[in-house]
Amino acid sequence: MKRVAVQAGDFDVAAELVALEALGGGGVASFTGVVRGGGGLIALELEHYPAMTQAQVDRICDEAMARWPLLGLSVIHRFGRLEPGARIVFVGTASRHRTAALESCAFLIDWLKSEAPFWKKEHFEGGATGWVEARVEDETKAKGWG
Amino acid sequence: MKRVAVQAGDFDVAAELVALEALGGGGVASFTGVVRGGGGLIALELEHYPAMTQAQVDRICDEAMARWPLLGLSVIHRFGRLEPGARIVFVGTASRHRTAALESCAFLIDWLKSEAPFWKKEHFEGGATGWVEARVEDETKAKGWG
Amino acid sequence: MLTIVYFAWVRERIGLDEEQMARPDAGTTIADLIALLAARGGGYADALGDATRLRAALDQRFMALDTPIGDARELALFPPVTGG
Amino acid sequence: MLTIVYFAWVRERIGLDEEQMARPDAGTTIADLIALLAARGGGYADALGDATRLRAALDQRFMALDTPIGDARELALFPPVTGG
Repeated sequence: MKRVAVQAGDFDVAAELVALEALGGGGVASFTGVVRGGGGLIALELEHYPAMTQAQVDRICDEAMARWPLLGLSVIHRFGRLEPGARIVFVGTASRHRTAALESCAFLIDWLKSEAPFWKKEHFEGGATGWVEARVEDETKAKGWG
Repeated sequence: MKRVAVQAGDFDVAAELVALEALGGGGVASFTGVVRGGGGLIALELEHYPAMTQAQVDRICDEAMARWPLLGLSVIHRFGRLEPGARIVFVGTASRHRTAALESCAFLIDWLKSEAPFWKKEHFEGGATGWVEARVEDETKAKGWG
Repeated sequence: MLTIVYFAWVRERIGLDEEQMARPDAGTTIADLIALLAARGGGYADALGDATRLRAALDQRFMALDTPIGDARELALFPPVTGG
Repeated sequence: MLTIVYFAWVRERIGLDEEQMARPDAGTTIADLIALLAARGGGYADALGDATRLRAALDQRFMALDTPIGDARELALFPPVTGG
């Protein structure tokens, strides 16, 4: 099972996890990213490169499936305007081996950070905006997987 | 937020994740262990040491909270008779840092495997039974966290 | 009195969940007590004959087998845990 | 023709989502083209003046800036990605 979705709408984490649990693998790991509030942030606007995004996320998933013995994975990434508390991204993996499930989950979220064509713009109270800068740490982390 | 439950009944993974997402940390990691079928297994029977279990799981959680900057965690471990496909254990962690969320999740599940007083007995078709042997690998993995 | 509790196949082989015994000398280690119990023979010997397969807790804390029992009130004997 | 697409602050500074230009020589690299576009001045200079801040994709694949454009149909220019 490989499920990749790039969408504006929210998603149902429970449904994703139930589908992964049903693969009978024994272990399901997940990571959900949520918009952090604070500092007067009123919204995060996620822009992406539609012609590229789905194919690129797909490629990252294939890479994970080649590296770890996974029974299935599910990756969902939202775009558009998201308020604090909203989910941005979900990664779920199922494997017979808990280490494979957890490691591939970490790998996928690291790679999405540095290899998926999304850009985040912050909107603050009072009208100020700013593009989130990529963190060198994120590129380094993704490269760390070799 | 620290939530520890040792119970016979099933649990609601979605409710646990929503509570962790609501802490506003930005990242929520989880691991769910499910009874694997196959080999004629009809049920897994989990015995535990009631006077010790809750306190011991609590201690493992405190250890995780001391090691990583977590906003919250939730650990649920079931006991009793569980059929293939049933959830056994859930670990969820929330942090501002995705690495902290994922690593502490891996730490908790590794430690539960080697430090929580549970024992698994397998029941097979035809009436055969057998206690699951601890894997040296699991003790080694837990010790790897130092 | 010292309460001894058994789990998993240790419990099954001995055929008891728990029992009480007169408190041993404070210097007696868990391993010493395991040897004493195993010497009862039968299920005890089956369960406790090979101490390398056993783990223990004193008053609900994991302890190495060479730990003296001291003034603990509860000793638990069991195989390596298999939770998670 | 070559389609050039822009994202994030590159798009905002240039004021265009995409544009077409005559196909350059196949040996022209992405960096060469960035320099050509930046030389237009104005928003182009603001957006593309410092190539070290830019990343690129050719036909929807990430490529280093010293890659020749070859026969690609679409070039995308953007800042480092910040997904996840």
